[in-house]
This record gives sequence, C-alpha cells and structure tokens, in this order.
Amino acid sequence: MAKIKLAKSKVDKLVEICKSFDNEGSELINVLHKAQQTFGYLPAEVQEIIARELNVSVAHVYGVVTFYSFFSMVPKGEFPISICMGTACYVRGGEKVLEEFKRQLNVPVGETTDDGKFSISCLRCVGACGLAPVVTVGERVYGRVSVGDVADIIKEYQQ
Amino acid sequence: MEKYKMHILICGGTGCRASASETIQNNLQEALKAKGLEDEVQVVMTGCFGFCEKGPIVKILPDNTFYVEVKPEDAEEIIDEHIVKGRKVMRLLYVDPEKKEVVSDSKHMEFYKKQIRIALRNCGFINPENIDEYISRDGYAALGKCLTDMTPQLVIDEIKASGLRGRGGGGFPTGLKWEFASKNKADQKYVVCNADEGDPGAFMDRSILEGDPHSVLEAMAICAYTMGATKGVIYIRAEYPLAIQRLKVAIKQAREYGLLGNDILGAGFSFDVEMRYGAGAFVCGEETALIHSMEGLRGEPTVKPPFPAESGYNGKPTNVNNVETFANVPVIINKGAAWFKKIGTEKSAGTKVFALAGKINNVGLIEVPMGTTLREVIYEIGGGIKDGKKFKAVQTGGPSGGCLTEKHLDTPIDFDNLIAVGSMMGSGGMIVMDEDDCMVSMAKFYLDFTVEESCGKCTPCRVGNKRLYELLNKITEGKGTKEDLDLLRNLSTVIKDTSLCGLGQTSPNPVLSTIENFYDEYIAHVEDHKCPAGQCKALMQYVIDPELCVGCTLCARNCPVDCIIGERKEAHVIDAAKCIKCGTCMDKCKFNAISIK
Amino acid sequence: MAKVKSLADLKRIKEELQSKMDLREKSNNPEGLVQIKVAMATCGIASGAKEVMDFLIDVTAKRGIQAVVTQTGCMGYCYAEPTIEVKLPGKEPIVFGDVDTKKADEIVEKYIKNGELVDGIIPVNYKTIDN
Amino acid sequence: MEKMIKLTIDNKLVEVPEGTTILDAAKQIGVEIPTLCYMHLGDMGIEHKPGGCRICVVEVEGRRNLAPSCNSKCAEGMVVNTHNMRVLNARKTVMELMLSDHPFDCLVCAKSGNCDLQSIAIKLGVRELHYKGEQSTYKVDYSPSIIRDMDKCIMCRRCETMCNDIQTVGALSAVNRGFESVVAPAFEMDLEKSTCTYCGQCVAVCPTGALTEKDHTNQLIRDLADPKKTVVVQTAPAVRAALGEEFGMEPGTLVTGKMVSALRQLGFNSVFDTDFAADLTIMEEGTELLDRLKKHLEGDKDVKLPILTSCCPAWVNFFEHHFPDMKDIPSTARSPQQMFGPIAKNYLAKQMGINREDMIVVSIMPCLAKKYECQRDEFKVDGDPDVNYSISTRELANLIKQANMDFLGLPEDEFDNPMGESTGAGVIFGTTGGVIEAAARTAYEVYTGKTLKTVDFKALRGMEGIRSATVDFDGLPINIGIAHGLGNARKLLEDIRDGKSQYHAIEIMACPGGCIGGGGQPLHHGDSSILKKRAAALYREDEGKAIRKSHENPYIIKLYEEFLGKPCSELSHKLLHTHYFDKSTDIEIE
Repeated sequence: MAKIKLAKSKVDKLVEICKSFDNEGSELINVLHKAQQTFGYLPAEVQEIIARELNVSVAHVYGVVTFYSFFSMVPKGEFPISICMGTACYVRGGEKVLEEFKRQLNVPVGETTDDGKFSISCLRCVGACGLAPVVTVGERVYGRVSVGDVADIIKEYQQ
Repeated sequence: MEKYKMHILICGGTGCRASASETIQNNLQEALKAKGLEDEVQVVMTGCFGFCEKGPIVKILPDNTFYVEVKPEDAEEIIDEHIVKGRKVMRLLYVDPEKKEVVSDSKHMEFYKKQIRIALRNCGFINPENIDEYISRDGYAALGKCLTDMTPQLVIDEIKASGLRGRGGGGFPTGLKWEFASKNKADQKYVVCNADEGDPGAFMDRSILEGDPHSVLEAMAICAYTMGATKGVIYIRAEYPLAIQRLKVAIKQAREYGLLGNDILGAGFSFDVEMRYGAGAFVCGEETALIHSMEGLRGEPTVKPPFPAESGYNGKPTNVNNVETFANVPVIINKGAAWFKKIGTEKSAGTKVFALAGKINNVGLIEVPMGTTLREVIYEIGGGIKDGKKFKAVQTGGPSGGCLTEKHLDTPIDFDNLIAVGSMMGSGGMIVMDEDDCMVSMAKFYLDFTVEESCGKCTPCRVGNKRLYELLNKITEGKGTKEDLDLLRNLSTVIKDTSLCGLGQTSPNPVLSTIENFYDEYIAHVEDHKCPAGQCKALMQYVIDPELCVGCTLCARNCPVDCIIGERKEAHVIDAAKCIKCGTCMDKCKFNAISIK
Repeated sequence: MAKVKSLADLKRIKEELQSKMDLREKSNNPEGLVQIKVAMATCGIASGAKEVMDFLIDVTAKRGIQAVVTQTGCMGYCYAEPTIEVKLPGKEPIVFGDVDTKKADEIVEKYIKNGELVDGIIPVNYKTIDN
Repeated sequence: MEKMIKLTIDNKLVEVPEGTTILDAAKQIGVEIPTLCYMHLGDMGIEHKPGGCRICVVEVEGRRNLAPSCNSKCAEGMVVNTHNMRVLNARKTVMELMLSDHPFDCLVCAKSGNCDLQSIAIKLGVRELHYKGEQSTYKVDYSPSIIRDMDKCIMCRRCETMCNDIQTVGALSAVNRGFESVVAPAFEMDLEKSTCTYCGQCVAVCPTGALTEKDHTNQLIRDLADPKKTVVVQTAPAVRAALGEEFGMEPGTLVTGKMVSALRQLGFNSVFDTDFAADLTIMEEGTELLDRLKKHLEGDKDVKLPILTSCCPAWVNFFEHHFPDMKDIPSTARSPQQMFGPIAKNYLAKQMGINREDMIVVSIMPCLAKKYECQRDEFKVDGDPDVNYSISTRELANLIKQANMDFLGLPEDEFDNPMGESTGAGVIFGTTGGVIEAAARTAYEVYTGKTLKTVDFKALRGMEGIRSATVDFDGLPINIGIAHGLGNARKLLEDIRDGKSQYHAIEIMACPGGCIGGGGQPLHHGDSSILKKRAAALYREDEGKAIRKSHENPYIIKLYEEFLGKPCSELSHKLLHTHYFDKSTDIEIE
C-alpha cells in the first residue's frame, strides 16, 4: 500500500481544481496544467490525488506526465533559465551558450543548483528568432546572447 | 472608438515584446499625454510586423513611417519630433544594407516588396484585442456570406476550387478534407485548430494567433458550418501565453457579439470554441496524436485509416487544420476562389508564410506567393547572408525537411517542388546556413530533436532514430567509417518506409539530404577526419601562431579553463588536452594569431 | 455590446467602424489617393495650421474624397504659413501658401475635385520634407 | 449481405469480406506474415493492434510507405507484396533495431525457446547486428508472483492492454517517451507497491522475457531432493485440462492420471487434489451464503448481499486495491489453495505423524497470483506458510521435461487420500461459473432439504464476460451473477456500489475464462476455442464423477466429523476463513 503525505490545503486545492473540470478523466492534461501552475511542479503525491479525483489509474497519470516535456516532477529553480534550442538559435550559437550556462552553474540540463536558485532547461523556439540566440530567465527574455554574456546574466540574479 | 488623426502602431509580437515593446507603448502614451495629444493620436499594439530582425518596430500612420530597433527611451523623441513637429527621426529609420540608403516606408523596403500578405493580412495592422478593428476589415463577413448565401456544399466547392492546401506540412487539399468530414454522419462533430506549433524555428502560427485571432475563429466557424459541427477546439501550445491570452479575449468578444454561440447571425447555426493546451510534444502536430492529447492521453499517433474525418475526437468525425490554413479561409470566401487560385503556382495556390532565420540579414516572418524562388527569399527579402559570409545551405520544413544548396536556389517554392528536391514545405521554417555550419552536425542537431520528440510507439522511430543519431555522433567525433555512410542510408530509408506516423516517416530527411548534397563533407569527416566547417569539436584544434602572437595575455586571461600558457610578451601555447574548444580565445585575440586547425 | 443579429447588421456595423479605420486603410495604399500634407512646425501651428488640418480631414471625409491628410515639418515658407502640399494621384505635388479654412475649402472644391488651379501656389523649387 | 473485396496478394487473387485486414487476407491463402505486437484475443473481443512493432509491414502498391498488415484493411483492387526484397530488408532492419536494444542472454532467459522475438529473429535470419548503440537498462523488479525485466521489453504494449483495457487494474502504463519509453507502474515503483493484482494476464501475453512468473521450480527441486522433508502437492482443477498442451496434446485433453503419475515420479510424498479443498470451500462458503441469505430474508439490515466468491486471489487483490469500501461483501472463506494448506499442516501432518515444519506443501496452479497468496502474512503460522509455494502449470511442464519423462507414455495414476478425493463440484471450480454452480448444488439441497433432480445448472455456464441467471430454490428465486475478467468484475462492483445490483450471489474470476485461462497456464494466445475446450474437459470430468455435490464427499464429511465440527465452526473460522485489507493508496493529510 502506497503511503503519501500531503498538506490539507494542497489536497483541498487539488480537489477543487479537479472539480472545476467536472472530475473528467479526459481533462487530465488541463488538470495537470492547472496543478503545475499552482504548485510549480507535479510530485508523486499530487499525481496520486489527481488520479483519485479523476478516477483514473495513477500509472496513467504518470504516463501522461512523463510524456509531455512541459510537465515536471521536480521543482524548478528560483530563477529558471531556459536556453532556446530552436534551429535559428542553434545556428546562431545557442548550443555554446547552453554549454557555458551548464559549465558556470555546474548543473546538467533539467536540474537545479544545490542552492535552489537556478535550473537549466532547453526550450524549442520562443518565436523570437530575430533575437537569436535567446535565453529566458523566468519571464525575462535575453536576446543575442553570447558566451561572454552568460556570467553577467547569472550575476544579475545572484544577489 | 474615437476618430484619430494619426495612428501609432507598435509590434506586440513575442519577439518585439521581448525587447520591451510594451514599455515603448507606455512611454509613447505618456509622451502624448504630456503634449495633450492623447485624443488625436491613437497608439495601437498590433501583432507581428514580420521584420523581427529589426524589432521592436513602430509604425506611424498615415505617413507610413517605419521605425526600427526602437528603444523605450526613444518614445519621447518620436512624439516630439515626428508627431508634434512633423520631422522624421532619422536615426530610427531603416537603412538598406546594400544601398546604404534610408528607407522610411516599409513599402519600399526589400524585405516587404515581394511579399503578399493574405494569412498575415491583419498582423501588424489591427489591434488583435479589438474585434471592431477586425470587423472593419471585412471580419466575419465571410462567415456571414456562408451562413446567409451559401450552402455547406457551395462553401466546400469554393475552398476546393481555390486550391488551398494544408499549411501545416502535409499539403493535403483543404476542401477535400472538409468534404470527407462533412459526408460522415454523426450526432456530434468537431473542428479542431492545430496550434501546437512544434517546429523549432517556425512561429507563423503563433504570430497569426497573436496578431489576428479572429481570422482563425471565423474560419473555424465556416468549417464547422460545412461539416455540421457545433464544437471547435483550439489545441495550442502552453508555451504560447500571449497567443492564449489574445485568443481568450477574441473568443470572449466574439461571444459578446454573437459571432460565436447560438444562432449566429440569425442563421440558425450554432458554434462555439474552447481551448486545450498542449504540453510540449512535437509529435502532437500529427493529427491523431493531437486528438489523443486532447482526450487527456499520451500524445501517441494511431494508424490511419481511420482518419479523424471518420473517427476523431471522442470517436466523432473531426476536421483538423492548422492555424495558417484557417487564416486563409475568410479571404478566399470574400474574394473568391478564382482570385486566390491566381496567386501562386498551378498546384500550390496562394501564399505561404515562412519563418526566415539563421545566418541571414533579415530574420523575420514573411509571406510570399507560392512559386517565389529560394533565391528571391534569401537574397532579396532576406537581404543575403549575414556578415558577408558565403551561402551554404537552406533548410526548409523543420526537422522533417532537408538541406538544399546553391543549385536549388532557383527552385520555385511550392509543395511538390520541395519534395522533388528532397525536402518539404513543412510548417514553413526556413533556416539559412553559411560556410561555418557543418552539415553533419546540422543533421545530428535535427536527429537529436527527433530522438527527443519521438513518442516511442513504433520501433523504427524509437530505436532507429536513436541509432541514426549515434552514427552521426560517431562521425562528428571522427570515429566514423565509410561503411557508416551506407548504414546511415539504409537505416534512413527503412525508417522512412516503416514508421507509423509523419514524424518518423520524415525524420531521416535531414540525413538523406545532407548525404546527397554534401557527400564530400561526410567523406572529409570519415576519411580525413576533418570537419571542413570547423564546427566539430573533436576534429579541430585551436592553435596559436607563434609568429603572430605578441604575448598580450588577453586570451589566457579569458580562457575559462586556463589552458593557455605563456609569459607576457612571449608567444602563448594552448594545452590541447585541457582545451574545451569554446573559441573564446579566438574571439578575443586582436592579432588573428589563433586559428582552427 | 449588442449582438450582431444578421449579415445586414454586420455590414452596418462594418460601415460604422470603417471610417475609424479609414486612416490605416488609406495609408496602407496611398498611391491612388489624394495626399495632403500640412506643415505643422511651430510657425505653421502659430498661424492656424492645426485648424486647417482638422478642417481638411473633416471636409474630405464628408465630401467623399479619398484623401490622406498628414502633417509634415516646416516646408521653409514661413512667410506664407500655413502651407499645405497637395499631391493628386499621378501628378506632381503642388504647394499652396496662406491657407486658411476658406482657402482650404476652395482648394478642395476646385483643385482636388476638378483639377482647376487656384491662387496661392508657391512656385516650386523645393523638396518635400521627406527627401 | 457482406460486401466482398478482391485484391492481389503475392500475385494471387484473393476475395475477402469488406473490413478484412491484409494480415487475415494473406492467411487465407496460406501466407504467414510475422507479427509481434499484434494480439487478437478471439471472441474475448480483445484486439490489440497498435501497429507499433512494424514487423508485419507489407508493400501496398501505390502507397509511399510500407503498411502494417495487422492494421490495414483490404481495398478493392489492392496489390500487396508481403515478402519482396523491399519488405524483407525493412522487416529485417526493424528486427535488428529491436535486437540492438535487447540483451543477449537468451541462453538463460526464461522465455528462451518460447519467445516470439527469438523465433521471428531466427525466421528472418538475423545473424549480425549492424546497428549498435546505447541499450536501455532497468532494474529487474522482483515481486512475489511476477518478474519484470524491462531490458527485454520491445514496447508491444500487450501487457498494457491486458492490465488496463481488459482487467482495468491500471497498474501498468507506458511511461516516458521515445527511446526512454517503457511500460511500468506509476513512478516506476516496484510492482509489489503498485495496484497490481498478480492476475498474470500480462505475463500470459508478453512475447519476450520481459514479464515472467517468479520461478519456484529450483526451490521445488531442492526440496524434493531433500530426504528429510515431506513434500506434498495439491493440483488445481484447471491444470489437468491444459497441461497436456505443453506436450503437444489437443487442448481439452484431460491428463489427470498422467499428471498424478508424473508428480509421483518427481518424488512428491503425497499427491493430493485441490478439488478436495474446493469441496471444503463450498461447505464453508455455501454455509456463509445461506446464513447471510436467511438473515437477509428475515430483514436484518446489517447483512449485506450479494455475497461474492473469494477463491480467486487476484480478485481479492483487486477489491482490496480498488474497492476497499466493499471489502465486507466477499465471502470470508479462504481459497481452496489456502484451505488445503492448514488442513494439510494441522490435520494431515498429525495423521502422518510429522511436524508442521517438516512438511512442505506445494501447489500446482494455473495462476500467478497464487504465488503471492501463499506469501500473505495471514496465511502463515509463525512465519511458516500454510502453502510453501505454488508453481504454475507452465513451470510443472518444464519440470517434467527437465526430468526427462515421456509424459504421453505415463500411466494413469490416482490421487492419494484423504485429500485426493473430490466431487464433480470441486472439479468445475476451474472454469468460469463453476464455483457458483458447485455452491448452488450444495446450497439448494441444504436450504430446501430436497435432492436435486439434475445437478447441471446449464444457465450458469458459458464464456460471456458477464452472465446472470436465476436459480429456483424451491420457490425462492436466487439471482446469480457471474463475471470473469476484472474489467467485467468492475462493472458488477460499480453496480453494487450504486445500489443497482439485484444479485444474491456473484462469482468472480480475475482471468478471462476463469482459472482455465489463468496467467500460469500454457499460452492460449487468445484463442477462445482453446478455453472452451478446456472448460468442456472439466465439465466432462464432473459428469464422470460418481459424486457431484461437495457435501456428499465422504472425506469432507469425515473431516468435519473428526476435526472441524461443522461448517463455519470456531475452528474452521480460524483455519479456513480470512479477512481483507484496505490496500488503496493511503493519503495522510498533514
């Protein structure tokens, strides 16, 4: 028997989210979006509750969560850094920028620094190809980023 | 709506917003207020102008002045000089890079000259959050015409006659698709708009939704009318917050006006639209995968037939079209199939929007008639290759397309021509590469994408693409052999031949087309263990020419891994074992002493 | 907002809205239109250019003339302000000086509508401000 | 009238009804196209054709790509090539790709020799792998019943279909995507921690060694080789109707006598019959049923009906996980396997004059959940299980082969007594509807005090997933429901939960067909005609029995007289009944 622990407020919130979608199994992806918006990520406990509320198997929920790259089971850093790996950014040096972020923060893609401050992810085309290569930190977009700019961008958020 | 003497249009596309176009809008409004002109000059945030390279863009009407690369601090000057004093701000005008001349009016810019904007007709022209502006430009007139004057079959016939083909990649005749869906009887049918633009480097769908959301809603309603559907779903990438926001506003306004909902325009036709969010899976661009995703499942494709037109969303007849396809529909109805058919080539009517990017001067979103040549697009509209480098290849069709070369430049672009030369239209990504781009690495880049985006359902795509990637990786690391090229070819052919869906059926295209067009480059990698473009790290070495090095130490100080050794004023040496080949030293050296060997 | 109840209703709303979008539509395609530029530098404004411009915008719209009225900077004829430049489709631009609303009315009626020349033309050895 | 379609396959003209797949049309002219992920479970109505493996691709002239024949319908005038060089190259390359992500431990793989992947690779003549690279590596997951070795998974997804669509257990799902994708429980946790019921239907359909039963034959060989141990065996009814298939015999051949003689040759001290325990189950469960029925008729609101059978361990796991709120509805009677154990170790051992710990009780079961059932804590005394372990029909067949016996030539032997004597009622436990029919025979006579004219309740028989019948208890209509396959069981349970159920008693078996279609049986590949033949065999054995009602089994009568007292007595409650647990996910709110 799997045992999970979750704060009551979170359970209530999840129940409310599921209810707002009529507890329909076919609304799973919408529910997951909402839940991730609310909690920042989708830990196992959250998936268990969603499965129970939507009356689908938790294996199914997990299968869906792991299919879509937008969903994450680990919390992102306080400042999530995303490097665009769209083709336009790639040919204008996006990969080098990514390597530099990885090197300077010493974390691989998809993970968060030990202090919880930064996480690195790749994304596919923000549609700002005119600014390639593009890096986003949270909502903020940095365009025409060069390897040399990486340290400055990190510094901006380090204080 | 007040009647203004002047309009200032600011690009509110994602690219320009990333460069603070919202702040520019605010500053302009503040500056107008300060001069007491807020009732005379209207400031409008529009959709994308397309010329993203030079964003943010501010356009002033009626004199059509086109300001580029505007910064928030320029707002006051624009108001003071242009609006009040009637003098153009020269430093913000576009300078033609060839002729070195100022061009103040977009109509006279090379970038816009060859463009015909149908799908993008309202982008950069109207305020997408104002339905009135859409209506004033014949918005919903096509829907009205269909509902009032045309039978569903007549509408289908019109679309068929127009020659419109699916702009999402497949190029399937839209009218035919509608007809299939209309012929299947069911108690419920669905119209789905595929706005899950996943092609890296293509952003036309997002631009249309951000700049002209009503055109898509109107077209969906028209489609629904032809097939007898009452429900529409827009499946949109969750990563497109602005497009989602604009659509939400548009749907709300359309409902308020009764252009969505029950008994539209008193014609007894009811239709409404809701949104579903994609969650980051390229394969969901495939319609059966998309439908599964809409149903809350893993976005895995299923074997066709049955086609969605027979059994789609919730098992009901469903018609799926992409955003750009829909955006063309109202114009076709308003202006007639014959008008549309005249544009473009015989088998590919109309225009196509391309996202022009890569090593090109004018990055941006363009719409050209089918049949325009690659050369016109790259050299005239695109302004040629960046930094005076040499053109090497253009990749069309995104990860499923192929790399075309110099010899293909005069190919008129249309669905069939691109396939004939080993590439495809795809959703319209067009990435230009120069002499510094290694074609093996390019193929590897695309395969990396496909491997990551494969759903894993069928063997050739799940395992085959992985093996393709591994072979390419081996080659870029200098460990490949000539036999590997044969393996690449056979595997590519089999993956294309046996994969379940369009993703796998096209994923080897970048490999096949680069082997075909850049065979020498592959041979250089596997036989000479050299990367001619100097991009494959394992096959290159940074060296300092002791003759040219003056010992300024700049490179050593900037080296991130401290692998450059040397005394001040003496020639430096790079420790190849420690070098991570980041290229910083070469960028920093002022004496051209560092080169790639 | 009331619901749009029929196609006729939609057409009516469109008509209403169109005048407000007129300016954008016209500037999108200025070649076939009458282009009027009003010099609106300090000297022009001081001598009433603003009123003239408002008048021109009004009167062209009311009389159904497809015209784009824009402002421009000082044309260099400060002695004759307000000055306006009128360009009929396919013709060379002509500059009029000392234009008040009365004069403007005359220019519209005679020159723009019928192509008859009126008094007040400033002999042209100028360039428009654009160039 | 069915519309007929003409097409050409491998230069031969074929005429098939509209809707026929290329695969089936080819079969019609004797062309076998290899398939791997495709699974057609006959009239169980299960057709799994995801078109994922791409082994069955064929060339359809005029089509750009090759088509999966399992999932492509014939069309008029179609020209199909099933084995030309383009197809062969593709098929072979796809197979190479599959093998390039598959371990090469065939020599020691449980499925070796019985592996679809292996046999198709042999058929395609794959002798060399041109494509090599990273292989998937997963931790092997050992549960009490099932072993998951996902390195061997080829993503045919048959298990997923069985677990979700047929059984509605929902323990498995495809997770991740692309090369990383695999079928796994939620959060890739161990099966034991998941909602798995161990029904074994996934194992039964796995084409490779990715899903196999936990093998107890080595343990058995060691125990049999140990002279200090008294090893007794019980064999479930469904085993005798299927074991022969492993030796090339026709499905539905009864091999009871040969099986007994094989077991004896293997060295078991005593060879008993689970059917005996099945008769005992009827005594206990039947009594409980009548008791609840009487109280219900008297208007006792605390008594819940319907009563549900409880002899299927996968079914027990199912309601413990999925319907814990209804855990007081099933009968508390243990399954026959678990009734046999305590009687053997408490009653028989004493008779034989040996200590409990020196007796090893082994069961031969058509089932994988039985392996888990043996290990449940409530069926142990001071850590010693009542039934030490269970081996499946397939494992027994393997052991017989390992022992080099000529099974077909074995003499017909008889079970030992006292626990080898059984009635026809005990025999039919092995098929869907059998338990409830057996219960009806006894309950009728006990309730009415009359003797049945005919013991055959034909209305309860059949292969439909959900069946219902009303049995006349001398004027009292008893509504009986039957479900086999957990998906069907779920429907009946949901009806009960919604208060819509009109049944007095329901029999539920987790596997389609009942135990004859169990997860430990010789693979039936979904051919339901095989299941029907196995069922017929059991009914045949029943008919041939002199005694066909459990309460008339002389050894059962003797057991009550000598040991248990009466059905549902205190002692039988201690030894023969059990209780159930809530195994749903426990959400602790902080």
